[in-house]
Amino acid sequence: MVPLSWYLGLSALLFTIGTVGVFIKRNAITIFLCIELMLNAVNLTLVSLSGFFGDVGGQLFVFIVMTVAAAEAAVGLAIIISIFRNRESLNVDEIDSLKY
Amino acid sequence: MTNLLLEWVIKTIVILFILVTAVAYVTLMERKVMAWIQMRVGPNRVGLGKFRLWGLMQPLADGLKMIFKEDIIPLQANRWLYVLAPALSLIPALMTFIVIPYGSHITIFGYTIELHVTRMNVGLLYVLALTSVGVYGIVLAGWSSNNKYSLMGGLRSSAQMISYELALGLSIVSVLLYTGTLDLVEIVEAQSGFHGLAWNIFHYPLLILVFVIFYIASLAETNRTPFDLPEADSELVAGYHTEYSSMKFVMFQMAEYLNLITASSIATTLFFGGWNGPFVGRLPLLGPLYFTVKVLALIFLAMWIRYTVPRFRYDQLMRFGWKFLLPASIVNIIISSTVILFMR
Amino acid sequence: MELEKLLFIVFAVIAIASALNILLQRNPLYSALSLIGTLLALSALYVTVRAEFIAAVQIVVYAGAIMVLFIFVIMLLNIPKDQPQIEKQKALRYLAIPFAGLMIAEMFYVLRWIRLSTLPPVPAGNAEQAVGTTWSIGTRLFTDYLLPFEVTSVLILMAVVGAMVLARREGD
Amino acid sequence: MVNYVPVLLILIIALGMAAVIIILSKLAAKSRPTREKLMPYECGVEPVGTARERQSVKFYLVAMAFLLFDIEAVFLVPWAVVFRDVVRSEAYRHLKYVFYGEMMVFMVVLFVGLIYVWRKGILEWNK
Repeated sequence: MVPLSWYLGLSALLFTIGTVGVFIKRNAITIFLCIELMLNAVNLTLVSLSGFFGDVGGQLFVFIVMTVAAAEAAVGLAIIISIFRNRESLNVDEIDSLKY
Repeated sequence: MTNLLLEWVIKTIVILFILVTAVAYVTLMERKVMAWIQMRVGPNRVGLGKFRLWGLMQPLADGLKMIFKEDIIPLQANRWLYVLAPALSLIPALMTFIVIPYGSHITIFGYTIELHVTRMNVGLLYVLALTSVGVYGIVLAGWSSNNKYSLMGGLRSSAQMISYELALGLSIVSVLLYTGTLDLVEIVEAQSGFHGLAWNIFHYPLLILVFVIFYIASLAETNRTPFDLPEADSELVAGYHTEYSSMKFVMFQMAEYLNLITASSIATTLFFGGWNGPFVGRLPLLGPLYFTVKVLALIFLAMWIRYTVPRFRYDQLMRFGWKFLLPASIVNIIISSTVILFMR
Repeated sequence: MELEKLLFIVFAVIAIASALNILLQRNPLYSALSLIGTLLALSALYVTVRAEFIAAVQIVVYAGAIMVLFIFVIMLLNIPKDQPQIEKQKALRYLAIPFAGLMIAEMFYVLRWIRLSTLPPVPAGNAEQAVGTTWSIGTRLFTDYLLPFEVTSVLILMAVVGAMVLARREGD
Repeated sequence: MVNYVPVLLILIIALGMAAVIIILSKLAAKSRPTREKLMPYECGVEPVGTARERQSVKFYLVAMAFLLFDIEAVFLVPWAVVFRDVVRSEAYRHLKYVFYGEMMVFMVVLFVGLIYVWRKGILEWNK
């Protein structure tokens, strides 16, 4: 059998890749994709723990997380569309009107 | 374990072989049915040497012709995605069939063979998942060709597919209320009562409406007339596969016909008892026969509709899907669950 | 039983490779497609811990709906490629590598303490009601987790209204 | 989870099939590219402008509405699967109206969403 620690390690690696992506990418949509990747990494932790402990609660949690991710994607992409319309750019370095 | 693996490999390869052959002959059937409806003869020349065989060799000739066609990749196209897209629409179409049961089980030399490749606790969701992944092939084909018609066709087609996927999914939910399982093998086995005629559609009359919704939605999913907007040849040349030629074009066509066959098989499984029929308990070999006949009947129905009904306009299509089919399938769920709650 | 480990490694490698590809690609469309690769690999991994239902939902919802939305936006807006970023503090890059190595080493050190290595046995006789099947999800979700479930519907409703307001222009 | 191995099998075989088909057409057919053949097809005339133009945001709105109802469908599936068992079993008997009612509430809330989308004219394409 594959030990639990392998799943957790993979999940940590994916989460790290997602985090690095959020930092090094300049395109709002790619950053968004990296956030989805981080969510998925956490989902992997929840699902594998739920499987190994024999409790379905973690999987229900993942189910809810997916719904939230869907809602987040809908609103986030709408924001991206409206930003792109106004500024013709998705470079997060240029979208800094709120910066003091 | 090794035995089981061998059984799976053999079953998978046999299934794929049957599917590819079936696709070839469904195209012939389509041309024959079209000719018949339009009072023509249809393809009847291609045979073996002197024997004409009613045009039965036509698909083979078509296939050979397509192989030797020039394979064009437009200069401005996105090469990788352009090559990937037809594979992305063909592969999910091929993969659905492993959960569909086409018979109970037969015994050869003391070795019992179940007549389905595998069974899953989430069988129907697996089918839905593959259907939803099938959109990518079309979107990417449209985008990567770098052609206006392709892009328009791809976008329209994917919007249409996702719209009707909803009606499809929700109509399946109404069936689930009665079957109580997602496992297709169990769904079929539950319908084997009354001399193999306890089909869901006879057993639960409300499912007739559900079947109509399901069938319309699956016609739209498979992009067939009256829902062939993506390829509306009078407006969009050929839609998302305008730029495709040779075997890549064939892959899209294969995917389309495979989806038709899959949709018909799912409809058979959910509503018409799958492989069930009279005497199937005594002669298990009748199972695959009944299954094939039912699937062919549904495919024939789709062809009949294709050559009878004109194409929708795009706004009509979206209105029909969202404002009629979707609310209708939700209402169906509500009625079905209420019936189950109070009547049992 | 080594077959299971081999499968895990194959899917893990696919997941990590496509996750890295998200970062390496400049074109957001390719990044999105790589994310789909990760999602599919993760779904296969869910199956290996017997979360069949979640694995299917992962494909239906994530790969089949959320990512379609992403790809639609990328195609509709025709988003330009990422520009290479301007390096502000170059020295930090060389500092980052040892730190990252340290963190990874620490993580693997911690993971060594987790001893759980087998899935609990499937209860004999009712495999259909084991953890991870549709039945187990259905019975728990609509009883113990009723509140999150109902709140979800309100959340989705709000998301629809919000997205509609943001994405539509007046008179559109 | 042995039942899922055939998925992997058929995936590999289907991938192989797709690869063989693509390679076969590369090998069998002659390739004589000309400038006209490699141009985007626009009914025989020189292509005008580029295909990479911005498209209507309506497609996004439809995809978003789809996302909403896809989630609804996915929540309905486990509910529908256990519904009959819950209604019939003795253990869950006291729960059966709750079980029915909660999904009705869920569907009503999402139906409000559909009505909103409908009223806002997202589903109209002929304007």
